[in-house]
Amino acid sequence: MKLRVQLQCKNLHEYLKELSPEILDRLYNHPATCLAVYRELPPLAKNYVMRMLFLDQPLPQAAVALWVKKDSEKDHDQCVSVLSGLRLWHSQQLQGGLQGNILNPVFKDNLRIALLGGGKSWADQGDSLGPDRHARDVESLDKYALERWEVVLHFMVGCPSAAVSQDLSQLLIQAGLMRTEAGDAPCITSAGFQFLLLDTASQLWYFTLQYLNTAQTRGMDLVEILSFLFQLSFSTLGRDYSVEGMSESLLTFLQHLREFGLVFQRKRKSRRYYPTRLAITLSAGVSANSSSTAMGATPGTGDSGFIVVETNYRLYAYTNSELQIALVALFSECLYRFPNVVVAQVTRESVQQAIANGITAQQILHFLRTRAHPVMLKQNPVLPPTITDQIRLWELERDRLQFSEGVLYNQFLSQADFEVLRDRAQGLGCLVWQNVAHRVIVVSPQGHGEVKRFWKRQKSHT
Amino acid sequence: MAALSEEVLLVVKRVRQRKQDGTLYLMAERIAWGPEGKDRFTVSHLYADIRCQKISPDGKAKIQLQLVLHTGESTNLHFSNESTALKDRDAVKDLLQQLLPKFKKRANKELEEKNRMLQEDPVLFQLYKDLVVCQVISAEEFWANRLSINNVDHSLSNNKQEVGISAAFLADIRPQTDGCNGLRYNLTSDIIESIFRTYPAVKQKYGENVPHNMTEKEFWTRFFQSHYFHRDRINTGLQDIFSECAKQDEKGLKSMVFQGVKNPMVDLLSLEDKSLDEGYGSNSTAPSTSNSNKTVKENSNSAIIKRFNHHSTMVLAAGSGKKADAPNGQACETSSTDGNSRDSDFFQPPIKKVKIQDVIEYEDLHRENGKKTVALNLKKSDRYSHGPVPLLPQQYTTSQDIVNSVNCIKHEIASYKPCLTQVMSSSTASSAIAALSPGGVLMQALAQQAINQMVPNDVQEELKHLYTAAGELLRHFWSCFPVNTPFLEEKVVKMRSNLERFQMTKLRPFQEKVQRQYLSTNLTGHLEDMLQMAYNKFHAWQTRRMMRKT
Amino acid sequence: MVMASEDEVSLLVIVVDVNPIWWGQQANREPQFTLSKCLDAVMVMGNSHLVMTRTNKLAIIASHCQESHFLYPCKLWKSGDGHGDDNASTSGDGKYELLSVANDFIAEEIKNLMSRTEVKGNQTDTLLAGSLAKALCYIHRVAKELEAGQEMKSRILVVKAAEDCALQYMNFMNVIFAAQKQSILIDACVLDSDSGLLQQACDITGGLYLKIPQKIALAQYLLWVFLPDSDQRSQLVLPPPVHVDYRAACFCHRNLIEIGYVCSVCLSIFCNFSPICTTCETAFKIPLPQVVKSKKKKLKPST
Amino acid sequence: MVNVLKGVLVECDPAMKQFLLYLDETSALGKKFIIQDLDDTHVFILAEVVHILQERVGELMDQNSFPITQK
Repeated sequence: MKLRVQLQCKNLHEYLKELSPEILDRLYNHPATCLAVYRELPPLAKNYVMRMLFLDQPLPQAAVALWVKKDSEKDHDQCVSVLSGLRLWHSQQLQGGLQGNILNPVFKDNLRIALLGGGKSWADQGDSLGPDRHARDVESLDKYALERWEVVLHFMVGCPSAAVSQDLSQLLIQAGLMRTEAGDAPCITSAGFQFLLLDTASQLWYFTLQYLNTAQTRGMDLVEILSFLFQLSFSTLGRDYSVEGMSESLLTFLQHLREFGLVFQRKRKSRRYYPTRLAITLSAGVSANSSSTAMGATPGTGDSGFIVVETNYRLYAYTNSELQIALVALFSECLYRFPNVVVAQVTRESVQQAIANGITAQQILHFLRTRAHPVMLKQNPVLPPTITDQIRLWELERDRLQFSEGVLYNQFLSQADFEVLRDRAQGLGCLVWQNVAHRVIVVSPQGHGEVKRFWKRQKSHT
Repeated sequence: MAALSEEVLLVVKRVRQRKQDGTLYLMAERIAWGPEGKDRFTVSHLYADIRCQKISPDGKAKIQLQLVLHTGESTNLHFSNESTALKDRDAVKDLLQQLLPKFKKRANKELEEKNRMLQEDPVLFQLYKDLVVCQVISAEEFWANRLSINNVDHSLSNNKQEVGISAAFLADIRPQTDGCNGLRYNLTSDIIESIFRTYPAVKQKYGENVPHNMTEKEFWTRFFQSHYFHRDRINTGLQDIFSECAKQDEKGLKSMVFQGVKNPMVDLLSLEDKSLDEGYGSNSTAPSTSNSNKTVKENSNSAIIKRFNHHSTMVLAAGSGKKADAPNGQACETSSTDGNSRDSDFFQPPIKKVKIQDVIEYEDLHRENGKKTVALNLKKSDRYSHGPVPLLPQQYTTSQDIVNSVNCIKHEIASYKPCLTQVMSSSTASSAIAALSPGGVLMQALAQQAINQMVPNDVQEELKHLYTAAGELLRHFWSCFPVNTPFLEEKVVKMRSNLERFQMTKLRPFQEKVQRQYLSTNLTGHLEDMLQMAYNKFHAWQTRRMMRKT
Repeated sequence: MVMASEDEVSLLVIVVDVNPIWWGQQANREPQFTLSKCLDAVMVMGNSHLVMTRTNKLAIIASHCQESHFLYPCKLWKSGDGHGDDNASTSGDGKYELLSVANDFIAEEIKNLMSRTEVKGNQTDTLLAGSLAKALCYIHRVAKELEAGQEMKSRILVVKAAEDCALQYMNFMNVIFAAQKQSILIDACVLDSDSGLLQQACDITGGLYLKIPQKIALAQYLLWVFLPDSDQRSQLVLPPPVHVDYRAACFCHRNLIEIGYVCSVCLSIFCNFSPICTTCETAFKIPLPQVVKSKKKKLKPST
Repeated sequence: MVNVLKGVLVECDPAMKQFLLYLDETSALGKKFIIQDLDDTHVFILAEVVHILQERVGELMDQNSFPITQK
């Protein structure tokens, strides 16, 4: 019986590791991807790559091992594992027989291109189709992106006003953020609630991951999509790019992006698109997973944090975005509402309610932290400890009982029988609990069948 | 018996030590105890070794006496002879009381001095362990030229001011009732000392009487019984030897009062408060008459007050540390108590002036009369603004090649287009990496630098100790030169052997240890050089001496 | 719209010595490593720093012998962290646009700067102290522009070509101590002759000082030694610190000396004794022989 | 002979367990639900009561919690 699904958001590295080698190699054919991958490496590894960037022949592994001081060998090993895990470098036999490391040539070349140029352009530049008559400035793009994304979120919380395409709602359902009973309008799941509480970048990244997982089923080329995505994330805000030479699947992908507000396109058929800040900061979400302490607004984003929490459990949200208010309302009781601010109270009931919806205290706190008002950011810790502790305590309250489904075996005739069965269950890894004194064991339902069969056999033998 | 030769001052039988009956002997030099029947001492302490003695409180069933030694350990003596235990104990105690101080003075100063020095400076202590404890040199040698320092300390300790007397010292003598209505006073040497210092008169009496007229004990009994001691009683028994002391005090006090306070800054009499007068124990009328017209009660009061005042003046006087025999000494002491001494009366004015000055003037209020300062005139101040940059002969550039080079650079940059891809070739990169990798050109310095990391700390510590030790020995050695006395000759020879022993017992093992662990680097080279130099010197000296001999 | 951003901003200010006279002569000395080569290398360094994380910031100052001039970010440039306006023709060579735009600007600026130069014989020294001061000011400004909850690590990298200039000593030292107070690292990569001043600067501020053996591989040295920031350096094995020469130069012959005579009045330093201080003309009472005697005394026990 | 029972293993602190026992005796959930009392931190109960049980525990918590916030 699953009481709570914990929404976890892989970072790029974890995601890539699961891809097959050949896909990886193909991925590295695009400078943008290389850049993105490079950025997600641990700092030490970044330096390694940079050190070897201009080298065509392998370096002896022994020498590489001597790059770090004695006391930080651990980090070194980690870097090595990461680099090899992502196939960023290969080990190669040197003349003289000792092992050497060399950067993955494809990766190296493309990273060099991204860094130094000398390759072909990522995509056809917009200048082929001259200046845009209705060019968009950064502000309008931000505004657009913001409202697009909010529409999606609104749709999730089920605002009647918000309508999204069939594709998108499907996607949301596949992502497990919403569920739908027999045809009627889809409604949000607890995963969905947790999703809402993430910061935008993480939301985007999570969403993208889901999208990618389902990409193949749509008959899209993963590599193509990924590289396009990264290309977007490294493109310049406020510049227009042309859709020349995009494959069909890519175009449909573009439409989806357009719907989330990652790109702006005046008309479905127009030849140019503008990447928005969402797209640019996508790579930020890549590394920021909900456990990270990263906080504060990305430089330049229109509005920064808006929430002030006081030690008396009062919560002031300086926003008039319906969505944000709805989110705040997920775990607090609204007291007053003013044109530009909402005053709410974090109470035991409200938090319990939220937790009942499958939201964890951790997520609530993360929400508050990432949306904290600049004034709050000045103090350290950002949130008053009383609040954080209390919210956690309220969560713990619910965990007084741990339930685990199982099947109970008791009234063994002999210690021997007991032990035989116990060991068997342990072997199968389905032993939930045992008490030798009372000769009682509990096995998980999955294991039950097997254990039972085993027991039958035992009996028949004796 | 082992110690018959030395005179025995006191013998006490039936003294238990460690649950064993035995006999206690107090001799001239030491206290010793031998078990019953055996004719040798199992316990024997030089008085010099005894720090102090402790006695069991009177109430206790066991009557014991504990001897605490400087070394910290202690010996318990249990007086088990029921009838006379207490008496025995006290006898021993009293005797020790007299003996110990004598020895203390002599022996322990030095010992404690040494201990103190060792405790105070750990390096010295380490040295002591290295050299003396390991018998490289004997303690005497070690202390030989330490003692000089030590003496200096003595001289210092001598001329530092002596401690005053607690005003309550008489009160501190706690008389204990011994059953029947008698009192026993425990006089320690310093109580006596302070009595003398405060009451020179008493000292005088002591001098007159004690050896021949009466025993010390008697004297003090008399003293404490005397009305002089119990001043509040007004019986002037003429048999009291102290009566004239009292008279003297009277005189002293009176003179003091009449003299008044000579401090120009203080005019006590100007104070309204009359109690001052009588506080000084003398009314406008002379004290002699005062008895007649005062009731006994008042009289006794005034007497006791008088006594207090007198006592305190005496204490003060003693504090001001004037050594002088009673009568006039007293006088001048008394006068000295009020700030300016009698003899100073002769040149009163200057003193007065000084006093007035240092009262009315505060140097922090002084307006310092501006001394005219010499203006600093710097000839070439630009010199300061030059950095630590030597004027190296820069290749001289004519304005012509300046112009040329500028033009050429202008031209170059004018057609500048960044082409980062060509920034460098793989080969150059790898050569740079070679330079930067361990063993490369740029990583050379690492080796020399690492030596203090290479050598583990304990080894470093040990090396440090070796150096201090060697340094000490060598100091001894070299201090023998020029060798012009037989003593020095012998010492230098000794020292040389010491050095060799040191090299054998300390240096060698260390070297082996160092070799056993990895270290190729020669840590002890310098030490050996120093030793070698000493040997050479010694050898040279010896040969020269041989020649002189032949 | 709130987004998670990396924890801290890291600002690298590169000060390039573009002394035209030195580079002019250099061009004759070894034509394969000219100023443009050097600039390329610096750009590579800059780019590598920029791509490391989104929050890395870069500034490049050209230290000329007439002025010290910002190559990047510069006037035409709107906001420091780089959303260029379209007129910058981004080269279609696959370089990350941010970088290519930046590089173009740098090239532009250096051209302008050089076209402006006309050197008179009297001012041939690089205005290094000035450039460093400018760098500190810029760092300060950026630090003030940060949002709440963000903090910044910053360091300065000097790429040094021409010799030290003795006249800048005072200003230089002031700059160094200012940097130390702000806990800003000063790194130095020296192309030609060792620089005592920079050695001290690096030693005091905890930066790295490196005199590279082969100029042509400058880029590699930069990437290897100076790209890692302070806490990555703590992990890596890097060239050991050079022995810094803190000796003072005597006022009389400007020799570097360990032991010398100091005028008790004006504190000027001399390598040999003179009865009258040549700076402040103070006459010293101590007769010379006595000095010698005292020396002898000292010698005695130490034999 | 071994007998086999389907159900849910509950792990909790002793205090909580006492509460469960209490609920069981008073059959507050309409029926007895504890299949077997295993030890003082484990109870084996009927699967179907789990949700009700959680509610009850919630209620208990509500009862002995006091409002720390004032409106």
